[in-house]
Amino acid sequence: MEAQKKIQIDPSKDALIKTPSGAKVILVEILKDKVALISAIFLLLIAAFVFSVSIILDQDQIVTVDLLAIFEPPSSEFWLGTDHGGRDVFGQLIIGTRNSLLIGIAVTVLSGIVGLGMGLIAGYFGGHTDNVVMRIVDFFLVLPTTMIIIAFVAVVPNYSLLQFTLIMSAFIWISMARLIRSKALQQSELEYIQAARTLGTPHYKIIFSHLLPNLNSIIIVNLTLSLAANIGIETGLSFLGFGFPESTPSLGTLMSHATNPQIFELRPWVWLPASILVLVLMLCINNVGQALKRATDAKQRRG
Amino acid sequence: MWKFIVRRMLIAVPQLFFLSILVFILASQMPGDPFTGMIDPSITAERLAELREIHGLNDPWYQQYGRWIGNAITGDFGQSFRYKMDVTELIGDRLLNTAGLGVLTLLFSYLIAIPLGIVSGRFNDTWADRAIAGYTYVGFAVPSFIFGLIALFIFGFRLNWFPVSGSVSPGLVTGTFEYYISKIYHMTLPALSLALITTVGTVQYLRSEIIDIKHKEFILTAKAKGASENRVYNKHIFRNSLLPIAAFFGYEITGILGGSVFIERVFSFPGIGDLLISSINNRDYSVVTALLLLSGCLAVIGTMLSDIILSMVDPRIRIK
Amino acid sequence: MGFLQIKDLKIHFPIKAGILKRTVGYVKAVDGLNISLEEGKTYGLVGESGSGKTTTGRGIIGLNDITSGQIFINNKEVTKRNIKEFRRDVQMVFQDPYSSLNPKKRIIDIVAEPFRNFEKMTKQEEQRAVQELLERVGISPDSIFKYPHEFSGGQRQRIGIARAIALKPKLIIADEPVSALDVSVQAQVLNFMQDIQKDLNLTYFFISHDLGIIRHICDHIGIMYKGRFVEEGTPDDIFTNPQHIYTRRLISSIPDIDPTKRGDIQLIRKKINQEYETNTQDYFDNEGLAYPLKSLSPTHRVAMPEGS
Amino acid sequence: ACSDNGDGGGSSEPSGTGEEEGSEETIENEDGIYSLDDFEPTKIADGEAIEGGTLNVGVVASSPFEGTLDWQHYSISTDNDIIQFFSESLFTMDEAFNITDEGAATIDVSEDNLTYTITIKDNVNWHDGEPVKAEDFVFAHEVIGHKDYDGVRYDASFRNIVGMEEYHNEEADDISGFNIIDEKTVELTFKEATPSLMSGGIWYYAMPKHYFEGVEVADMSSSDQVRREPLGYGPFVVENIVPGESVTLSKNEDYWQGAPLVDEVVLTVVNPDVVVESLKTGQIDIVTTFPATQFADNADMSNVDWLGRVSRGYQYTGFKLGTWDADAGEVSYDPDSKMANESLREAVRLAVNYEELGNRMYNGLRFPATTVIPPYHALYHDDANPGFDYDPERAKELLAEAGYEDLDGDGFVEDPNGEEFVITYAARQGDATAEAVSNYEMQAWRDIGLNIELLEGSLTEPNAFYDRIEEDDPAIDMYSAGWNVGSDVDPSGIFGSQSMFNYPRYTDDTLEEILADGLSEDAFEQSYRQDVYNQFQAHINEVLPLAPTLYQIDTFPINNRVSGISYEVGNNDYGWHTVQLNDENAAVD
Amino acid sequence: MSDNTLLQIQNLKTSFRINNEYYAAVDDVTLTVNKNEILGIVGESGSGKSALGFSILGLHPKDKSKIEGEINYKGEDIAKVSEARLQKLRGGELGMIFQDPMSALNPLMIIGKQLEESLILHTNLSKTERKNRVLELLQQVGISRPDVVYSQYPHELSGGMRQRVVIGIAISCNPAFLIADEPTTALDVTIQAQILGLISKLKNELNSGVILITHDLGVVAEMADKVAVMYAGQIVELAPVEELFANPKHPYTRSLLQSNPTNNTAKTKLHVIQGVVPSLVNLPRTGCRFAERIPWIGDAAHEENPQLHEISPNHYVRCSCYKTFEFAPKEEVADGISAN
Ligand SMILES: Nc1ncnc2c1ncn2[C@@H]1O[C@H](COP(=O)(O)OP(=O)(O)OP(=O)(O)O)[C@@H](O)[C@H]1O
Ligand SMILES: Nc1ncnc2c1ncn2[C@@H]1O[C@H](COP(=O)(O)OP(=O)(O)OP(=O)(O)O)[C@@H](O)[C@H]1O
Ligand SMILES: [Mg+2]
Ligand SMILES: [Mg+2]
Repeated sequence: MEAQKKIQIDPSKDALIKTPSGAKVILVEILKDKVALISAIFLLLIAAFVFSVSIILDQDQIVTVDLLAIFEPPSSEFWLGTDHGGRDVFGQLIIGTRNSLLIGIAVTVLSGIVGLGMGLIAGYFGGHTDNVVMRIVDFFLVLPTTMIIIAFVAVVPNYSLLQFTLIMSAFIWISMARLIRSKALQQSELEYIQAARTLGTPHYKIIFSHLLPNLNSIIIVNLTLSLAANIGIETGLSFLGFGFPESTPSLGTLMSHATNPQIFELRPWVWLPASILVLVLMLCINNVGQALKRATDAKQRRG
Repeated sequence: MWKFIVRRMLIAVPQLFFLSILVFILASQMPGDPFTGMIDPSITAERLAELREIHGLNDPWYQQYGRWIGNAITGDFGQSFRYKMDVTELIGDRLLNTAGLGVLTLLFSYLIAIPLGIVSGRFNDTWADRAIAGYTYVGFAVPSFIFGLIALFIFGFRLNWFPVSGSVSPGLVTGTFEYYISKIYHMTLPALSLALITTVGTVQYLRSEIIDIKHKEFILTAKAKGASENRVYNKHIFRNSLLPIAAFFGYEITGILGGSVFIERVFSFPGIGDLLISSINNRDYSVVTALLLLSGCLAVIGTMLSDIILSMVDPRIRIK
Repeated sequence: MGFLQIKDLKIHFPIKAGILKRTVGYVKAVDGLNISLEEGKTYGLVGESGSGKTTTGRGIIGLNDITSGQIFINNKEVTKRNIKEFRRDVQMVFQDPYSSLNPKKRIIDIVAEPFRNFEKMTKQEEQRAVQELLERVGISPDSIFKYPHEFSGGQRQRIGIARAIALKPKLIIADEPVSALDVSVQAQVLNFMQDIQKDLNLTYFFISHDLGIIRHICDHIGIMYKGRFVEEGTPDDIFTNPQHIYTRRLISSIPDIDPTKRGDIQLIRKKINQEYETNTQDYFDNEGLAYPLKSLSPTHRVAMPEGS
Repeated sequence: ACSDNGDGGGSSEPSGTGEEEGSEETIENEDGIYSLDDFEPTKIADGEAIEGGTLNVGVVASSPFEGTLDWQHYSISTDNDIIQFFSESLFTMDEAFNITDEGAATIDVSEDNLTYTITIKDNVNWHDGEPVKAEDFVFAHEVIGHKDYDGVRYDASFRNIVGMEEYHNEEADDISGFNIIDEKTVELTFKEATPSLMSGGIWYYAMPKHYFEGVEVADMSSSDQVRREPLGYGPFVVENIVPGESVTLSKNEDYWQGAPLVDEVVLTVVNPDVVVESLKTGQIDIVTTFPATQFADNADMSNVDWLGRVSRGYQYTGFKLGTWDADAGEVSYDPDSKMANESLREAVRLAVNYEELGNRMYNGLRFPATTVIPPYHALYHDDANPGFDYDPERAKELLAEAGYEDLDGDGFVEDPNGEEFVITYAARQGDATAEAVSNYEMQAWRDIGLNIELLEGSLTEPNAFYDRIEEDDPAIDMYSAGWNVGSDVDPSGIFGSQSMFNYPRYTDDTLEEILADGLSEDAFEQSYRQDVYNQFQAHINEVLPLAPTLYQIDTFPINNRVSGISYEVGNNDYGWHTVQLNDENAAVD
Repeated sequence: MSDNTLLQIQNLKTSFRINNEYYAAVDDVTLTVNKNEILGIVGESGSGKSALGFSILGLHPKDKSKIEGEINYKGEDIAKVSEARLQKLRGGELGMIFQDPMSALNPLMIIGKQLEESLILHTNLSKTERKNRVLELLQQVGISRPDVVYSQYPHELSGGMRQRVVIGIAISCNPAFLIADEPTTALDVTIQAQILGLISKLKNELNSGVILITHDLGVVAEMADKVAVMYAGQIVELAPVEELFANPKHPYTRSLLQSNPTNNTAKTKLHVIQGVVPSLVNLPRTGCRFAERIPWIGDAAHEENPQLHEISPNHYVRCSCYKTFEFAPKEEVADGISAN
């Protein structure tokens, strides 16, 4: 015997939980959370700086080998010194950060779109559709992801940012799909979705104009958090020797120089700034993400 | 219970089948073959062709696959081109090392994660929670190899507390007590480095789980019974929040396998992660395919284990 | 023949199990219902939780696939294929005024949704139509750009009703439309529903577990138990002359608003419970299900074994 | 030729061999740039040796050793590094890589240079006490020539043995070219005489036949006899193997040159990334190879002495000038190919300042290569050949003379037909410097007006690289690679028209003639042969199918407590028995 | 305070911190509960019923709430005692029954253990004694096979059975005082009837005082000895049950009764209260809180600072507006629903 569904109405509780747009709550919540606010500002500054400076910077110039300047320590000419090719680390850091941000964003967006699509379809239609999607997801779940990715990277010809993004996204969409599916399933149980169906609204419209907006905040939070993960995603591969060529600087490439003992101990300026930057970026994005999470989860909201 | 396990295994069969095809195609698509690296002007083209023919490398992939899967089912994964020994034997040694590393890692990671998660969840939004959150973010952000390298240089070389490479001291006879002690000693530092990373997820999960359960109505019931704060935590919250962690145990296997690739490299630890990378570099297909398939199996077993544990600890989905 | 005619409606949900998720059995959520309802009238469906009320309602509007049986509206059979035709004629009002309105949409978008699906209207026409509807349900037409959370539960429920009547439907299925509301708000909504019923000559299929409300609003009542009817009749038939033990038990369980009658009620309850326990087999078959209905009067039918 | 794996290039993995007495050397260098003159190859035994002791050897490798511990079967240099401690060659060689009489066996050559009589010394015994017999030497050949043999050693020089092909094709049960005289003596007859026979054309090793009793040839490489309990007659006896990681050996009291001075040798695999740390802390005394890029930073390490010698490898820039005709089994040179112009190739070589590159990136441990026979072959390397000077102006002139001129003013030359001229350059991934090196080269080429592009914009993964070079991928016009030379100087394997490893796919009549001449009857005369190879070096520098770019110096750190060790070129007497320790504990930095 | 008095609440005010300001959800509540007496508390959602119940047991989070006034339980002001003392009382002398039987039970603990917990905390019984007591309790709340249920998990029980268990927990230490917060809202009417029967039976057996919180007037009519009607955090009317139903005074009480369809068998229009229940932050803090919902009677009818008046023995009404209150004419009511 199931419990009778008696939903207690409490206007005041209601007013607390469901404010007009997620955006406003999010804004308020971030403004309230000093750490998140500082993080967000910092992030924007870094991104703005990196993107604007990298337009001015001559990328060819930066990746040009200069044998007269190998392993220069930081100086007024080379703010962060040079690497084993005499290349300016600072310039590489700027372009590397830009590239890593681009990778992070691209992987996040791409895997987000695929995951979202699959999740929405599975969650909304349920039944057999859900079954099929979940079998695919199950299959990906048992893949030894790291290992397969490495194997993949070894196979792909013409390996570059684009290929990397595609390979990564191919494995990362799973978690998004799972999350969205479960949330979509929950939402589909809700009566407004049923209502739309009884009103004769076509499926695609229900999905896009009813379901999607209500998953907004979850999606945003999730994308933010996975952005943090994706920014550093290529570091590991770089370490294993499956990273990008040095002519494509990335934070991972810079960091992976740490494996070289003469750089790790004696020339920390090559790898340390990138490592710190990755750390800072991730912390900032995480802080923002956590604030967003709190904003969307009334229970944890501060204040 | 048995029915459940059998059912899970049956589901795993097609998964592993797909995985094997994927893996095999991947391997066969890799540029070069085991003989590409063998550049020796005194070997003639004919000899190379002969060797390629002997190893069946000239057949189309599906024929090679058919042969391979046929043997694989009987447990024969062929020979490693490079190591010239049976893949099963080759992997066997390494697998034991990685397994040991994994177990130790899990142990460390739970030893670290559970107290941290509990403190962080119970006293959420206090300074302790914030400090722990800081640690988890850093752990999340710093790639495992940087962690490993730093640990290696500090504890291995500067302080000389731990051995810096290998899985066992030279000269010890397999099976002796010293041998095992030495093994564990060699695993400690890599395991600790890996654990520092894997801990992060568990801490965060435990924290949010505890915060979640804190707000459940049955906690109110417990309080209404007159249970003290401590009792509420010990009897109701921890237990309830630890169970899903226990159930994650199986899933950790995949994570640790992935992490081992990096850590084994850093510590020159002869495990399967390290073997995978060198086999990919050497185009040692039979090893690559066997390893990927093996990790797939481990992942399947892991998820199955998780399901079983979950179903054992959670009465709501208990298997009849 | 009535406006809404349901013949031997069965809705079964498969229970899946085993490796291949084979169907091992069925939940017979609705198991052979016959309903006939005239235009402009209200049919009330009561029963305990899980007895299949919601499933019936959803079956009529096409949210659940029907296993067998037929549904006629205005003497035309509703099938899966022509369900679109009936979309305009049949609408639904939901239980939860909170979850039945999309929190991310403005009132105008919510109420205009059926127009957008079925009618080509300009923005102005649409806005005017929505405002008219809102006015009709007693909500200020100025509020079209507000969001659902800015309304109280009762107001929301009325917005839901506005949406349901937008296309001038003939039949409205109301699944527990007021059970989530406080008594005072309940009253608003119930009054209002009665008002528009008259205005628009609506037919209601009203689902509730609250016998008080059912009695108040319905012309005909069906008592459901495990997917079947145990008794069917007018409010008078049911409340003054309940025949089936289950009905009697249900009615006796309603707390009376008069504290002075406490003692009597306890006694009646006790008696009925005793009878319920001792004489079950007189009212239920071996599987614990209700017998087929037998007519006692033109309006009143009860599930009794043959020959009793 | 026996151990000539292609190697080098961006990767700095020189493989070292041998040792004997020498003198001490400390590296102090003002400008931080080193040259061969800064190193001695030998550290002679000095000081009071302690009784016994353990020598810790770091086997430098980024992954575990393979463990195919048998001369006949191993294929990777780390295994080689290990085998030498317990098993050794029957023969010693001089600096010209000619077999001498000091080894465990002596060799006599017949008048016609076709028959060789090998006599194993009496006191040479396997570790299990069995004498090393003539049949063990024959057995090694029977294994390698067996049709089931899965190693890579069965090559042209084996087929040159009388009766070998019949044996390989199972037409004969034994190899008729062998004639066992007595237990310790055997005659070996070849089909064709070449001067190469005495410098690498003969298999150096014996295989304990009694020990492999009952093991099928096909199973040998995975047998315990090879992997777990290998048997040799060298200075040390294998005690324990931790697969892939370490090998412990104890001294062979019965060693034919007398018992070694140290009691125990422990070989441990050390990752190149931690070699320096392991040396500093004294965890290892010596290493098998030392990563070149790490030398300069650690030249002043106080607890080691640095030995060094020229490496057997050289780097080169190769030009794709034709294709491999698999049916004919020879290269097909295409005189119309993109890089066919000799001046163009010369300009490419002249444009890059390899001296600067070597000094800056490798602190002089790499230096400009002059010819394709490195100084490792001291006897044949033509010191007089000046090679190429860095001369970008001359390079531009050459281009202009050949008709490569910048017509559209974009800074890059067009080809003589006025068409746009873009060169695709392939280079391998390797150590940390690999990419910087190719970038540097490409910048230099651009500076002389060549429009050069890196293949697919990045360094190529080594396997893919060789795959594409081998298959003459038309996308590649020019590439950079390296060769390690073997003990036999004959370069036919790389330059011969019938060699698949002739990657440039270049040949001409003169070249073919010279190569044939180097193996002719006359070439048994050393000076004649030297002459031929001087011609060869000059010819290659002229036609330049591949342009030698860098030679390298191998360095060897030796802990202060160790002496009596030599890395002299040509020496293959693994006389580890003379190594001594002067202290119980290794010196620490 | 007579011997018979169990609980006496004086001017209780419970406030919650929202955006760093405190808002009173329970305001100026004064009431008494005697032994073997059920006090029913009715009111619409958000009127502060639960907040009142939680305040008595001190279950509100300390950092986010504030309690003022007195809660005298057997002469001890339990609003001011230490947490340790409260823990002693809770589950021992003071029992509480929650609304939703599913979520009120720990899903991972067997029923027996959950029942046993209070016994461990409040009695010195041995292990076997405790088990016997638990089985006895299960029997007492009408569970037919206690030994089976003992080792079952909550999800294996039906809603009605779970609610019985929740009640069993509340009465395990024979509490002198019981708070039942909407114990039957989640249940079907037939089961509701059983559970209500059970509660009054137990009350009689244990001779305890009960506060029964509900929004259902019928439940109150059936169960309570006296009734407090709450509106916007305040008690607006308090009277013995017969008196209240026979002679309701406060406009709110009267409106509630009027709008109940059970009361309206004639199928006429139901009564509607104009406007909405104000939210906690928008609550009028001065004057009669119900005034804005009965605007037609005019401001003059209300007290400036409304207090509870004892208008007849034991019949208290807040604000003098009851005196002039009349139901509005029909049109006004129609107007009422178009508010906003
Ligand atoms: N989609 C479904 N799949 C499987 N079983 C279902 C489904 N929907 C409903 N059921 C089952 O059908 C039966 C009838 O459910 P229904 O929701 O119609 O009951 P109800 O009378 O509306 O109950 P309530 O008063 O709780 O709303 C229940 O046993 C329920 O579990
Ligand atoms: N912990 C809390 N923090 C902030 N506000 C609260 C808290 N608990 C209750 N409130 C508010 O106090 C007011 C009274 O709530 P309470 O739960 O007592 O109402 P209720 O009468 O029990 O209603 P219901 O019938 O819905 O249970 C509501 O406005 C509610 O939002
Ligand atoms: Mg229902
Ligand atoms: Mg409440």
